Amino acid sequence: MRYLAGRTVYMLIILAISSVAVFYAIRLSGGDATAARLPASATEADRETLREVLGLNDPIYQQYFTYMGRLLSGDLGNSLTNNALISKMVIEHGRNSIILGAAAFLLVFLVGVPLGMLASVRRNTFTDQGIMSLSVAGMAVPNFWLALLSIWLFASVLGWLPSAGCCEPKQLILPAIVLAAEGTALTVRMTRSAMLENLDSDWVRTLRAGGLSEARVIGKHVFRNALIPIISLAGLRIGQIVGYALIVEVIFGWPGLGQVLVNAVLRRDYPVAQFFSLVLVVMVVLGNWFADLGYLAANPRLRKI
Amino acid sequence: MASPLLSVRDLTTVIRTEGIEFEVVRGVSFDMYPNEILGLVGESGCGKTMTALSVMGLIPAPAARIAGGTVLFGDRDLVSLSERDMREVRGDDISMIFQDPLTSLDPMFRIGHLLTEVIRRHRPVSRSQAEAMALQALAEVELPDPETRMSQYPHQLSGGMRQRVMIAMALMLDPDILIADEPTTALDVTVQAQILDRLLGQQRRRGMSMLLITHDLGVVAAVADRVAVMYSGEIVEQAPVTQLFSDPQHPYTQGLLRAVPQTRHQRGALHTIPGRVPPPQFVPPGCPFSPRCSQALARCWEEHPDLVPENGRRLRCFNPQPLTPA
Amino acid sequence: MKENSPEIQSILEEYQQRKLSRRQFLKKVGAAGVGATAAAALLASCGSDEPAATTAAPATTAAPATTAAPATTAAPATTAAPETAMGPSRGGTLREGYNRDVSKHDPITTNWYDPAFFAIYEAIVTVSPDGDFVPQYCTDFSVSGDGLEYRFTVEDRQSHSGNAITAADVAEFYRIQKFSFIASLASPISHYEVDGNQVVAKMNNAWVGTLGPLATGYWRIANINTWKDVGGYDDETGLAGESVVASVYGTEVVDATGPFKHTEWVPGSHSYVERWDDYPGSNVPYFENKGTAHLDAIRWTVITEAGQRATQLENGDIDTLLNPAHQDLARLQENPDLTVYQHAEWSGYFMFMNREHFPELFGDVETRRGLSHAVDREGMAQALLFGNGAATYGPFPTTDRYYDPAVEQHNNYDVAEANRLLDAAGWSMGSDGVRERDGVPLQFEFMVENESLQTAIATAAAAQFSQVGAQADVNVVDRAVWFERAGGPEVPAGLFMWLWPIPIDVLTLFCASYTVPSPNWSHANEPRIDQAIADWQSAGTEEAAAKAQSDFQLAWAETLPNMSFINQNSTFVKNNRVHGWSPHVWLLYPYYNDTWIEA
Amino acid sequence: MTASTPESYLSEWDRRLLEFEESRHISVFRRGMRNLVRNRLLLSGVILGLLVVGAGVLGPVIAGGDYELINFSNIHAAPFSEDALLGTDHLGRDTATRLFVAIRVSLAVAVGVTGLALVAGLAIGTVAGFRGGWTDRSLSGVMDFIWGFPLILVAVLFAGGLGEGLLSVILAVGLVNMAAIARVVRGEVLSLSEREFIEAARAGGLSNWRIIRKHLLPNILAPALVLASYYVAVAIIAEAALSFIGLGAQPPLPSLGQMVAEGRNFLQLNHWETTVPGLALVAMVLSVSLIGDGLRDVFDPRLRHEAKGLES
Repeated sequence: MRYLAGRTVYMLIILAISSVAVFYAIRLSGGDATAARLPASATEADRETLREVLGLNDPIYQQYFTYMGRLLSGDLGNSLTNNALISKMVIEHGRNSIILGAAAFLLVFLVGVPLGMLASVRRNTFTDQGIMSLSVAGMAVPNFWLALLSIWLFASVLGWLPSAGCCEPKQLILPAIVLAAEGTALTVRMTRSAMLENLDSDWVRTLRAGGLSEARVIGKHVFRNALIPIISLAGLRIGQIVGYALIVEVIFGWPGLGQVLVNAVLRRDYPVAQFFSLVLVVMVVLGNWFADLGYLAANPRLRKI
Repeated sequence: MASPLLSVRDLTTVIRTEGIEFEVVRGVSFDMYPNEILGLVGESGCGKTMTALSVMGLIPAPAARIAGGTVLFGDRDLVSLSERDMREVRGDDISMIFQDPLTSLDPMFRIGHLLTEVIRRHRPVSRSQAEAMALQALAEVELPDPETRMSQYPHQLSGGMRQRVMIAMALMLDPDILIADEPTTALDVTVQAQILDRLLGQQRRRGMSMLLITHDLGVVAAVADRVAVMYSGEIVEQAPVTQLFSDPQHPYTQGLLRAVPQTRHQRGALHTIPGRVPPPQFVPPGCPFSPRCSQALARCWEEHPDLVPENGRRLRCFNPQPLTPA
Repeated sequence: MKENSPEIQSILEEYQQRKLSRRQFLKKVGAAGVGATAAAALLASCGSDEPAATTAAPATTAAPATTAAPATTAAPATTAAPETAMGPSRGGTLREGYNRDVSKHDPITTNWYDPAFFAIYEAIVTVSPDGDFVPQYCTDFSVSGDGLEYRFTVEDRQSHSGNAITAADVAEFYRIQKFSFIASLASPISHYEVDGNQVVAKMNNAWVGTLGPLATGYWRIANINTWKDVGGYDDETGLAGESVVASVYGTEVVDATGPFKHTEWVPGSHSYVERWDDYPGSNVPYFENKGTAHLDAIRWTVITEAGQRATQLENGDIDTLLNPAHQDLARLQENPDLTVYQHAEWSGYFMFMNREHFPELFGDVETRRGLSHAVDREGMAQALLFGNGAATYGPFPTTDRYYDPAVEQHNNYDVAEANRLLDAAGWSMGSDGVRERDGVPLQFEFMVENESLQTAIATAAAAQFSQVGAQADVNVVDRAVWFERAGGPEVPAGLFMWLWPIPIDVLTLFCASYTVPSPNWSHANEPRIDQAIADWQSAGTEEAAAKAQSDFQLAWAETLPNMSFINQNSTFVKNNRVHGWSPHVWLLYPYYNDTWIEA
Repeated sequence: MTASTPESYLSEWDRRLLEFEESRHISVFRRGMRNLVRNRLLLSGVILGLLVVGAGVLGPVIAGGDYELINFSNIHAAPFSEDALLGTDHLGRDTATRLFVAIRVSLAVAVGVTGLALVAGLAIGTVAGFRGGWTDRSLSGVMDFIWGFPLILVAVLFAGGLGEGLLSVILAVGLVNMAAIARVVRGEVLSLSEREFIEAARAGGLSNWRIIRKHLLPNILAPALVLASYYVAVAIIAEAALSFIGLGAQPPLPSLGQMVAEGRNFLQLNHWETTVPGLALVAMVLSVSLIGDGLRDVFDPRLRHEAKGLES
């Protein structure tokens, strides 16, 4: 429990630092925020007036406290580009991101873990080599390229799936697979090696000496042990998926947090960029936190009774 | 003498590494009788454990396989038994205790679960009946506070307690044969005697046949009825325990005995056997012990001696010499 | 195949000789008593070389300046619609693909407007396919003889919220609109007054351009009372006030008089409007459907990935599409299920050259002209736009009614002339292939926004500059960075793309001396240009307007305040199941009053 | 029968035994070479890597040509057409010429990023793991934080501060990879610190620096190198991804991600503009991954069975 409390405090500290870092990161990257709002025909005087109203001429630390003050009072503000309410955008785009992320996350583990188990059980056979070659290839193919190729093949050439858009199930297929590809490949390897490590352990021999079937030894005991590294990998996966989602969402026109964040950063739409990147950091940190929890729950050696 | 419970004949096990096959157990034969302890001794890497695992059908496939020989258990040849039938035998008719109790229990499950799972595998009993059996088995090996232990994880138990759990697991289904692979090596000296004591008590009480694998000649001398000495995958000498210790014939057996620290001879350097056990990939062509043997003849380097029976003893040596005091 | 009757046979021949369009063919055989299925079989028998439907919508070619109305022929989709016996059917959702993000649906504070404005809002007047101004919100309008007063008759209307809009509300809307960042495009309009049920625009001077801006998206009439309620307007801070900056008008709330109601709006994704069942009807004379809309709803999907727009139309994920990628156009034109409309777009790409901070580079006109002659604009239009656009030697796109082809004698592709001018300007070729003058190399940063076509244009231009010894280092930056740096002391040159249905209004902003440093990022200060702008804004007659615009174009082409490159066509594609969707050249987007989808 | 004496026989046997043993415990280098030959995937990784490096280093020299040169009359050409071996792009620029330069750019970035990340990551991870306490907690906190930060934000920050371009990409990716390497190194150091020989060294009163230099680093170096090979692959992909969204190499200087990005609008017209640089990217990453697996096979026997599945 102390471990858990420690992780929670740690998470909160990370979040606090993140809010500062994100704020400074986006401000320091330059760019005229008023360009997002004003048409090209706006004069310098127009721009200056807007900067004044938006508080962009204040010192950054002051802007930070103003911003955090509003944030903590529940006022997320609205987009500089188009006045959209950030609270509404987060719900709308967050939902889409969660759908895509969850689909990819499930794919990673529902495909990766069984394949990794299969490879480990069929160690050094053709099946194993086939799966592992695929996994090496899966890790070598950059997801943005995979995205383009899959759109080209499945949408343009074959016409089987929609190339982009949101949020019907068939529109989810390609982006989810692309987003999951690398993680799946990594999970296959991870699962296989965790399974093998445990398959070679002494206690497997004990179980076999007790007359237990291979299915039971592998499916229950070895798998349960292999699950520990897989669970801690899951936390990292969440972070990776959140990161990769930025590009995948843009290519597939999937209106998620990542797409909005990229656009907001490029346009220096500060309120949106700040809040959305905070949301992403929270997702990553929470992901790790949940993985810690899962790790704790799955590993009796860490439990105190 | 009664007919043997288990009869091993010409058992040969090979391992494949980096594309090359080599024998780790080479034509091993021995019999096991009820209510008897057979000691199997030898240096590390001489094939003792492999022999035991071959009998259990637990050699690590596909890297290893049994290349020949038979293991007759009653009228069944365990070598040619299907994996499914073999599973019925394992843990029920023949069980095994392993060397390292610290790593030999699945860390993710409670003790009770591990025990009942094996019981329910072999006996059509309910969960609570199985738990009662497990509890009794734990009590029989005198594990303190067995109820609590049942709900604990292996990492919460000491090494000695874990070995008792292993013993309970091996004995709870009343096997005919128990294979104990260095059951005390990994334990503290004070615990070793206790564990051995429990094990022996159980063996005598149940009238089991037990294969005790060890490199500790003191233990063998104390508990075994017969002793087989293995070197480089082969049995080089086998005799009743008193005969072997009083009159060892094989130079290797003699070397082993001389290497045991004698409390009587406190002074003087310990005796050692020069050289090392040859790796199984690289066994000398003649007698495998010849490179380390002080009394080797030219013939020993060229020819492989057979295991020759001779008044209750079996010996594999061209040039046996009486034991000379160190 | 059974023998066709002689009558059918002759129609078939006409069709094969391409005297008839596919549509006309179907109409004729239908009249001859052939059923739809049989007609389709006939068509199929004509072989694969059937004329593509797109022949009905030829690309607009450069219109001679003398013709007042351009020779553009938008597809006669509205007239063709009734050819089917069934007539317009009610219902359905039109799914339209759009190449930009959806804008905030507020005409006053948005920085661009998207097609939803044409469904949600009405402007006081609009433009007919012939290029004439016709009533839309007003029932009638007139200009006083001296050109100093425009009168628009407006009836009291209800808006989507059910609240009334009176003439006074319209005038108030215009009053506030004058504070918007785009209002200077109508600067000769002094103010608005109310006279009974008439809104009166009072002019500073007679100006023939008055109605132009009023027909665009920024002057589309919102219910100003609602606008003030949800956002408000502060007389002190104008449109940059905090209340306006945080306004939810155009995002959460929209209140106007168009046939569709703003329903859902998710930037980066889509916007969605539903039919307004209380729509009182349209005053636009060329609309066939004067009543409520046929469609239940319209959904605009943002498809920013250029390569995906055409695919989605081809796969049936959308029904209509604004601006497919140029490279996909040929394929779309070959698709018999689709109809393609192409007009010269009211847009163009130009390079600003910062004279104020880099006089050693761009201070003299010889250098600017030398660089300009190095650019193969025709080649650019062919390669980058796949011919779906045109070279621009002056500021205007070639379709504009005031386009003066005299600009074409300037800035033509002539490497020898380029070298000659640069030599004459004193730039001597350095050993590394870069020219030098007084120790200054002819080398400069060329800033471009992070967008694929703009980057390609800048890269192509830079590569051509290097042929005559000028090195332009392309620097791709975010839009925000572009605007932060443009016109500033660090950036010698940058590429900009403008889009506005009345070129003269917006182009003057980029070179007038009073818009330095933004958006006149070149810091151009040319008396000739200023004069032409002044002439245009006080042009009370068609002749004066034409003269002023010619002067402006020639002055731009000769003095090069900015260097124009190319302008692209705006392209519209629809699935043939969609009828009454007829974009025309004079407006950026189509209207949806007449649009219906075959069930 | 031979007449050799037992003694000579024994020494002869010992010699042969010793040789045999040596053959099993040969130097890491020789074992690596043996594995290289035996492990076909590792071998193909090395060959592929040599090809890629060759293309990047020698390609531009041999192929020559001006990667900026545009040609409006020969755009979107397919490979093997006219005089364009790998075709041309949307401006009529020669794909082969640009590809070689792009590979060189990718290699330079990968080397820069990994060098930076490895040196800094080793230093920070070692100090954190060795010192423990508050040093560890604060350093690990910072590393965790950097590592969890979305890369694109880091990249945009650097792009803003230093201008868009390769330097920003190298620093951004290097920083994130450094954090990742530091985390792993710290873990290794922590587990090593509990081992007897380090305890013994501490008990023996050796200076910290000496312990680190003599005992920790040699033991960490191998896993760190294996890790670094993995992060070379990460760096290549990250650079490509950032260039893909326009934060990397500035035109006309080509990079693989940028070439893929430029080609993506023309997939149906001439997919080679996307597939060729994409394949080059895959080849680079694949070679690095295969070499990384092979290295781990050599250096990290604990994980040998993982790579074994790929052995034939």
